[in-house]
Amino acid sequence: MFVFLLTDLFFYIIILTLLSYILYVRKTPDLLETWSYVFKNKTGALSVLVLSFFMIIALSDSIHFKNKVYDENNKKYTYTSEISSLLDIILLPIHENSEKSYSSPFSSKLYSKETVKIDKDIDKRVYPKLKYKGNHNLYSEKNIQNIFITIIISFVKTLFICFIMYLIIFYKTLFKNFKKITTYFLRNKFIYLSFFIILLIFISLYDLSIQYYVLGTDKVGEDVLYKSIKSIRTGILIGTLTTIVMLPFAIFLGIFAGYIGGFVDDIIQYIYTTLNSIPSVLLIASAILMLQVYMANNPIDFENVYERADLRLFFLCMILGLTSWTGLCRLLRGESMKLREIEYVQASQTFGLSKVSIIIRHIIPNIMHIVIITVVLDFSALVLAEAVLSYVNIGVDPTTYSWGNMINAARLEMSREPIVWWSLFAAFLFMFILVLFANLFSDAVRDAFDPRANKNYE
Amino acid sequence: MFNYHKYIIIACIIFLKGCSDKPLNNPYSDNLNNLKNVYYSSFQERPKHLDPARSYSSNEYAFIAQIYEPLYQYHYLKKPYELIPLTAAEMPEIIYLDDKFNETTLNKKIYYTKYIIKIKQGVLYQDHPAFYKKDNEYFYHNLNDDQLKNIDTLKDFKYESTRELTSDDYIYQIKRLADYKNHSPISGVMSEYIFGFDDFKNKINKKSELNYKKRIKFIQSTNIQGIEKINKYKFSIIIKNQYPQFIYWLAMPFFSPMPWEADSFYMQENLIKKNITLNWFPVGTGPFRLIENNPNLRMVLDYNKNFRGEVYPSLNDKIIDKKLISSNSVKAVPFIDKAIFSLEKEQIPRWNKFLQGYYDSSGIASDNYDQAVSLSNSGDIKLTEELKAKGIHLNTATAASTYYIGFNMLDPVVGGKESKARYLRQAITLAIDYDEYISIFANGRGIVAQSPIPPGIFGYQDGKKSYNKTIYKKVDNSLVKKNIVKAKDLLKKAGYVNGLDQKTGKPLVLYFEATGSGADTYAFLNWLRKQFKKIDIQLVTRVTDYNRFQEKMINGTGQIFQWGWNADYPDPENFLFLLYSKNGKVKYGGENASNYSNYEFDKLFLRMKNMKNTKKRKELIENMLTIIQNDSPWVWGFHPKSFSLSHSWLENVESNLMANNTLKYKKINNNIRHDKISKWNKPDFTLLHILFIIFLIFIFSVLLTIRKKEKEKAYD
Amino acid sequence: MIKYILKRLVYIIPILIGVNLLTFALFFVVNSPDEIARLHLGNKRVTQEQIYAWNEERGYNNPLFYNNSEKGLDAIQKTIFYEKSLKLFLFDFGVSDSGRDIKYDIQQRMWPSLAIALPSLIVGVLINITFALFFVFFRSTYVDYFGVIICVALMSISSLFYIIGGQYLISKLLHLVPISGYAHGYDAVKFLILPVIISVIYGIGSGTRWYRSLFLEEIEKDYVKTAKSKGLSESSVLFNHVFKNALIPILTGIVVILPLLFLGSLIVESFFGIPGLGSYTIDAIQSQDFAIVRAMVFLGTILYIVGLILTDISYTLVDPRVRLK
Amino acid sequence: MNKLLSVKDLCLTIKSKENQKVLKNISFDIHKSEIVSLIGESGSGKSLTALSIIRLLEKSCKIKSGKIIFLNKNLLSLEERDMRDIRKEDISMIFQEPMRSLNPVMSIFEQLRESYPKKNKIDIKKNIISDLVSVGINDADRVINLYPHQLSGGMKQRVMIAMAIACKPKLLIADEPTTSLDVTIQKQVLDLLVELREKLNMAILFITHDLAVASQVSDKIIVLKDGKIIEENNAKEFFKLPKNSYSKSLLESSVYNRQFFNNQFNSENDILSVQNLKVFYQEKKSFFGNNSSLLKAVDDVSLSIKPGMTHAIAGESGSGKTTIAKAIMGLTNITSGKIKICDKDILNMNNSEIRSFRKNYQMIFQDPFSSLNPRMRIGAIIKEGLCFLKPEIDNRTISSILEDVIDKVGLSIDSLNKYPHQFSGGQRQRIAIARVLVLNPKLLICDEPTSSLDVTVQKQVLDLLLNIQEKTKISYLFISHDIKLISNFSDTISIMHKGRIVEHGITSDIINNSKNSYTKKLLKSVPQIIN
Repeated sequence: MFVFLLTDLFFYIIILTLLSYILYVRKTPDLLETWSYVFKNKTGALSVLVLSFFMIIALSDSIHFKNKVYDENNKKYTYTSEISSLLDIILLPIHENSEKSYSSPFSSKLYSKETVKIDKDIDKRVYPKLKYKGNHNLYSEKNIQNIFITIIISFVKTLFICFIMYLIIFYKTLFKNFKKITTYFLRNKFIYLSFFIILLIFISLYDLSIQYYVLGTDKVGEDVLYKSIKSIRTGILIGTLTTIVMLPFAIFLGIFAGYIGGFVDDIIQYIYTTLNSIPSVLLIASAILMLQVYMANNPIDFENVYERADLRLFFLCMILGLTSWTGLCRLLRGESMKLREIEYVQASQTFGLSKVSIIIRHIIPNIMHIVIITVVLDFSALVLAEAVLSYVNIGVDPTTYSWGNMINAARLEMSREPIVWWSLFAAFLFMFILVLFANLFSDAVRDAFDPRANKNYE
Repeated sequence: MFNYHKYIIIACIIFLKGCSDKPLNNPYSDNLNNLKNVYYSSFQERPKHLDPARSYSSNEYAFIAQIYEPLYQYHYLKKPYELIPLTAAEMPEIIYLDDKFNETTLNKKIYYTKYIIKIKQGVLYQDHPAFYKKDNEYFYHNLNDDQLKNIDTLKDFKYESTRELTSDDYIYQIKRLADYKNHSPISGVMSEYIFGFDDFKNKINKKSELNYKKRIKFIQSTNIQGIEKINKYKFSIIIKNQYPQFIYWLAMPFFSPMPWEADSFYMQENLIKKNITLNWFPVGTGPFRLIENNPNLRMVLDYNKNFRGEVYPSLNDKIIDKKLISSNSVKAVPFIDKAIFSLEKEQIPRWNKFLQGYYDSSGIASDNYDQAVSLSNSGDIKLTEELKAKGIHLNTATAASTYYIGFNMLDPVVGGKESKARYLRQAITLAIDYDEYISIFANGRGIVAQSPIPPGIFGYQDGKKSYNKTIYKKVDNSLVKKNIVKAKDLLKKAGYVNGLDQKTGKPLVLYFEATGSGADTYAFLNWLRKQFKKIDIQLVTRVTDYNRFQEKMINGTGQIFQWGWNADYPDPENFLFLLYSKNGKVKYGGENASNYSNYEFDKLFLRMKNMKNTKKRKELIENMLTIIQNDSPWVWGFHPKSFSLSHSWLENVESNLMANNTLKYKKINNNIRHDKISKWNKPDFTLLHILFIIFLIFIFSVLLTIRKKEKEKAYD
Repeated sequence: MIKYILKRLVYIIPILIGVNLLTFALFFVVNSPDEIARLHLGNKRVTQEQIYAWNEERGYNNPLFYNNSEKGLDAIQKTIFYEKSLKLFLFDFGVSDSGRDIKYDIQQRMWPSLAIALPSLIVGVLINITFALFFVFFRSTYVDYFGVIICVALMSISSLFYIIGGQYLISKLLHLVPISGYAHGYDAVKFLILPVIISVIYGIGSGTRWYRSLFLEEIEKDYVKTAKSKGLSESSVLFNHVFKNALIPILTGIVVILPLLFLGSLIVESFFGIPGLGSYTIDAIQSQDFAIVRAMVFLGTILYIVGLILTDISYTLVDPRVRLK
Repeated sequence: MNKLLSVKDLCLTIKSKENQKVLKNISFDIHKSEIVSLIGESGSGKSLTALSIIRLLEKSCKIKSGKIIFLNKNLLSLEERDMRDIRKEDISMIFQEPMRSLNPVMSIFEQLRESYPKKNKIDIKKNIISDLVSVGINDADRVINLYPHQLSGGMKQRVMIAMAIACKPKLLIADEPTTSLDVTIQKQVLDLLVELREKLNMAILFITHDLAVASQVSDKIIVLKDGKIIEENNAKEFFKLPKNSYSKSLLESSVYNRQFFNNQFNSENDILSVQNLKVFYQEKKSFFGNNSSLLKAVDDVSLSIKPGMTHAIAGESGSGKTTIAKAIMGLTNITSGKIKICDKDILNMNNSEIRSFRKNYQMIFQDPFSSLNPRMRIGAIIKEGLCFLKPEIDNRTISSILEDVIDKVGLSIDSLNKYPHQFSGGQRQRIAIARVLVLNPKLLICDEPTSSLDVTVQKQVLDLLLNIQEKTKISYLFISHDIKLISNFSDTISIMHKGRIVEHGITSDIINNSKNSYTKKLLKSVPQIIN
């Protein structure tokens, strides 16, 4: 039975808008041209690829079901309030059972010694073996071999998958003009190669983490890799949902202020100056507190932990959105002021078009590039912000998987000796990859859309 | 090019000169060598109040217990804990009175108890401007602006003076407890006990309009019926009927002396503006005085030169006619001249600084534990090799406190007297594996609780012959927890089969109230959900901030919650009253957060309360425990063990969890400290060198390209 | 000029009022005074009368906006809004919920914050400019290309990693500086080194990129060609012409945040245990000390606006084209 | 006469345009103190040639082959530092846009000073002042302390020249030095250049698209067309009879001659009549509304147009021409005055009336690049007005209308669903015309419709306008700074200066014998081709 969490719905909306935008772009040549800049730029293309992989994961993690249990005496299945996502089901072999406590990456033993009774009254302190995974001694030949073999196998798998895809794409022209296809491949070998590599990484990670804890386990013995993968959704949601919240404010207020001007302009300026001048952390903090009161006062609305966490995440996005629309608003105001004077707008004024229709027909299409640039830029900033907020305890719900929470926990682990570095590392790695490629992407986009950006890399 | 070379080479030389071997990471402004006889430690959150009438938390006691001296103190070395006189000359003389205030005996009905307390003579307060008199006028008691001109903290007052401690000061303090303006947390409790405390409270509360001077006069002039000044060094307290534990209260900082001068000094408006208040600058008779109070950075205690001196106790001390005689009287405390406590909010720095030797002692956060100590099966604890090598000592003690998961007995599902709910509770009690909890979250720093009463307290169930029958069973005389199967059929009895309610067929969902602070919250809640999953119960955790949580407790809207209790004094009464129905949180706003009420239990409680620690009392307690263990309104959690590590140069470290005023016993061996610190903290410059080389490469690359550009031609 | 500044100062007032109302709403809608009282009286043995006393002491027992029990001006003045919000306009921050005088605390804690923020700003800007010039010098070569990518990489790391990593490496492994702590006077230096370094490194990525783009923008301009046609050398064109122009946005960019430096940085301060306004704010948030948070919000707002005004003024100073009316 | 500079088979490619050659075997000579004009339309590679002489090309431009011999040195094979000395002493350059080519944040003194050899401050100052005076800046000692933005366009260009001649160069490269200036200023600058040439006997490489200007100054003419030299000839002969066909067409199109006149003034009543129109601007009120000086953009202007006539408004930039147009179109608020179109006062119409009436008068804008929305298809752009002002028409007729209008302006049908950026400037202007033609208005206001176009294109556009007028008796209000053009294009004319009309009447009268002094000055300064 499907469950739709609030954020899920919004995330679907985002995906849909994304797709429709792509279709729109495909229809309009000039946009297509500008976007083609993004893909011409190697880093741009790569980042699009990686981000879409992340997106897919996030999406598969946003499709939720209720779990079933069998009820003997009523002889039928009933649904528990436990919720799991498509991703959980895919990754079931990785996370279904968890160890007692810490264990380091690829290790076969727990990280801390325990006392075991050898017999009646002799006991010894040893590193106990892991229950479920990594049942090899890491440093033995056998194990290295095993890892190697696993990777080889997944390499083959990847090849196979790619071949299938290839068949699907080119089944028409498969044998006719083989030459053409090969040349086509050679022309964009970079992108296809990187696609292959990414796929390989994913698959081999999956295969490995069935046998090992690739990134170790955390305090309660949960697979850190799984945690970090689950966190992707949170990160991406915060990055995207927030913009969804902020865009309407920014766009409409910005345009009205800029295009209509006068008194409206003064008011809107007043509003965003006021909002701007409050330190955002304080604003967010107090808003989160308010949220907690709300939840405390009517607990019935939040049947299970997921919905609670989800709602909190949602509100966090709302709040971030409400505090972050001012910057874009200011930009758009300036731009639409410029557009107001530009000649094609005046031309359509001479046709006596109403303000609204001018805004829709002329202004909005011509400020969209700014919107896109800002949205892409903000994305990475927001992902980073989440971590910091969680540090101040005003971030996402402590029960949500998020890199912020992982880092927060890792603060203690860092002071252990020998230190537990892997959760921090995992959080770092995933966050870094996502944000890095988001940034690279935003660069590419800016170069493509911003006339003033310098396109002359090497 | 050569001129560049010259500069670079010079730079290199200067740079390399800069490297040396003396420690650079000393976190104090003072130089290492003159850390003579100074004790270094840290505090995690800044104390809110240093007013003895008000402060009621261990992190505040850490300071004021060194400064203020109540009448009695706990013997530093003796276990079980035992009270000895501090400023009192001897243990109090106790007289039982009947309703006519005539002396009577124990076997008759007792209405009142009278404590006659005699204090030492010649005890002096620390030097303080409040005491300074100029031609019989208190010089600083009505400050004008030019007196205050360049006064920023207490040190800036030029003149100081002292005076002798008298019984008035104690009486005055007890009155302060009654004054609501001081927000004393125990004024409520005291009005139950001290005779006439309540009337005084009402009197003083009516006088809210008086300005502070008049107020002080008023307080001095009006008396509490039950309290009588006999002479300068002697006074008596009358408490309603009988309350043997009262003596413990007298050992708490609430009952330290407070000179009225201090009050009238600190009450001055223009001082309050400068944050100079009694709440921040204590005035005491103790071995130390607070000379720097910057709760944002550090607190500095300095030796109080007016301190009368005290001898270091030893185990073969005996109390001869109620006076403590120490075996050898040379060891005059305090040994250290100065103690510096630095604010340290974050885990990581605190632990690392301790390892680097910049803190003399440290509690262990559970996460440093693997590094610190290793647990052998027999439960006794040893230091790991590397710490032994550093010469670090470990001392452990079980705190007189307990952590538990409580069920709200008013809740329709888990609460109530009927058996259905009771079975459910028992099942949960079985399911939650506190051994695992301790090993994961407290890393073994604790022992699983059988009952509310922790070890070291009279009536503790050591698990040898008396133990919790509902949870444990004896298998060849070692305790074994009953297994999950048992729990499941308890659930069946309660009417739930694998997590589904038999009547409705709905899954059973329980709610846990958590306070979402700290990095561990997530891990803990996750663990807890697993525990409930074992018996197919779904647990919904509601995370809120602390005062939401409080609110829920008070309205009784919570269902399951985790809480803890630190003993005020080492007596079973102080734990069992947590389940006494008259302390119900919802009804009476007391401390019985699970709102448990059981007639039998209450009856026994009232009888047990006023008894001495006799065989009889033991039995009563046993019965009470069996009742609650059967009803199990709590999941009996664990009693935390407190570990503290201390460096080899710190001497006389004993763990005594009741005594707060232990700073005076500590002793520092400075030479060892100095050597070790400089050994442990040799700076390492390799990184800097590497960076420097990279920097050079940059420079050269630029220079080269400049030359290249100069030679450029136009052709492609 | 003066006239303009005065006008701007007048312009502050409506904004401050707005901010004031907003924060007031936020804070007194969220928690009722009783809860605050309970929080601050500690968690053992809190009775209702104590709560009442506490509220009375801090004037939280008054009604929010209008006091029916009083008459005349008191009806307005004996309200939480008047006591807690309007008084801010007179810089009367009042007493914190834990009973300390806020104004005094702010005065005390301002300077440590500044002691980190200012050096990190200055050093940061210098370093960024150097790197930016370096990349511009190698513009449209691979040095530049990879330089930019490295910048992006640096930008993509959360500040928390920098701090934790920095502490671990520099203080724990290399023993070069104290892990945390603070001292007044010159002793502060050794405590400030690490935080400053970290905040500088954190800034490098974005800063360098920004400055680089500024420089490149200027280099495209025509006057550069003119200067070259005069036969000036690359470097003198870069420094005498491009630099002068690029400096305008850089300077004004600095000026705008200059006042905000007093507020300090939340994370760094609380990690390094520096008693600045940053950690003050964090503590206030975590202990829900609304009095302090209100005060900080107000302060932040004022400083922000002052920053804006300073920016305008600085424009007139560095850019001959701009004249204020 | 001996050679100063000779360019030999210069070939140059641009990376961005997949390495196609943009200069193909350019070779020409410049002799001492000779003025050579490099003529060509935009994109013909004039500037590139110039820049490659002084070696200030963009990084993306690569010189493939060829030599540039200057005083028997090959500039192209010099090292950068030596080339710098050449720039310091022998070759200097002035650019098209004086506003942008001066450093905004440095005072005139600081900027000039750099182009002098290092001496002590005082006598540098002396030199500078003297040089400034010599380029016709009389209050030099005041000017040197000013910043560029405080100078007028002409002044700036003078400063640029002073900067260029500071080192007494042997060769001065002037890249469109007068294009952005008003005619009167242009004249002065040209004269100045010629004069300087005499004084310093330096050679000048003069780059322009305006034949007339070239004919004023140059000894030799070189015509460039997409990177090739198609004619090199001395000035006199060139203007007499150009050898090459392209240069011929250039010549013709630059002297625009109207095919026919229909000067019969029909006594119908005016299609447009403007009576004492006043448009004053207040500077933007700030939040608190401070009073500020008001700027009289249009001050008491009256004019009238008969049907089928073309009335022109001529004047220098900032004389308020465009403001009138905007006032009529209702794009700006009018302070006072009457505007009647077909005897209907459009100022006191209510919205709905004006909406239905708008189709009668329309406007073409100056810049075809900003007057079409880049995000809309041509079809949509043209349709916009139609759908809005004539909602009654159904789609089929609309599409047919579109097709014949697009054909009328001489574009192919398929261009209807292309996007603006796929067209050249001329084509865009045609589209702009089409956009208004579909409404077949009675009055069309053309605001500098051709000033941003190359001469040949300009010609085509004007022709188009004319034969439209022929077919549909439409009347134009034609606004331009180019009096030469107007004189041949309009029936009646009004000369504007500082927001007022200084003179108006029948074009031929005004051109041939004007009374007004300003008009005279204006006419005099218009460069004519001497032949």
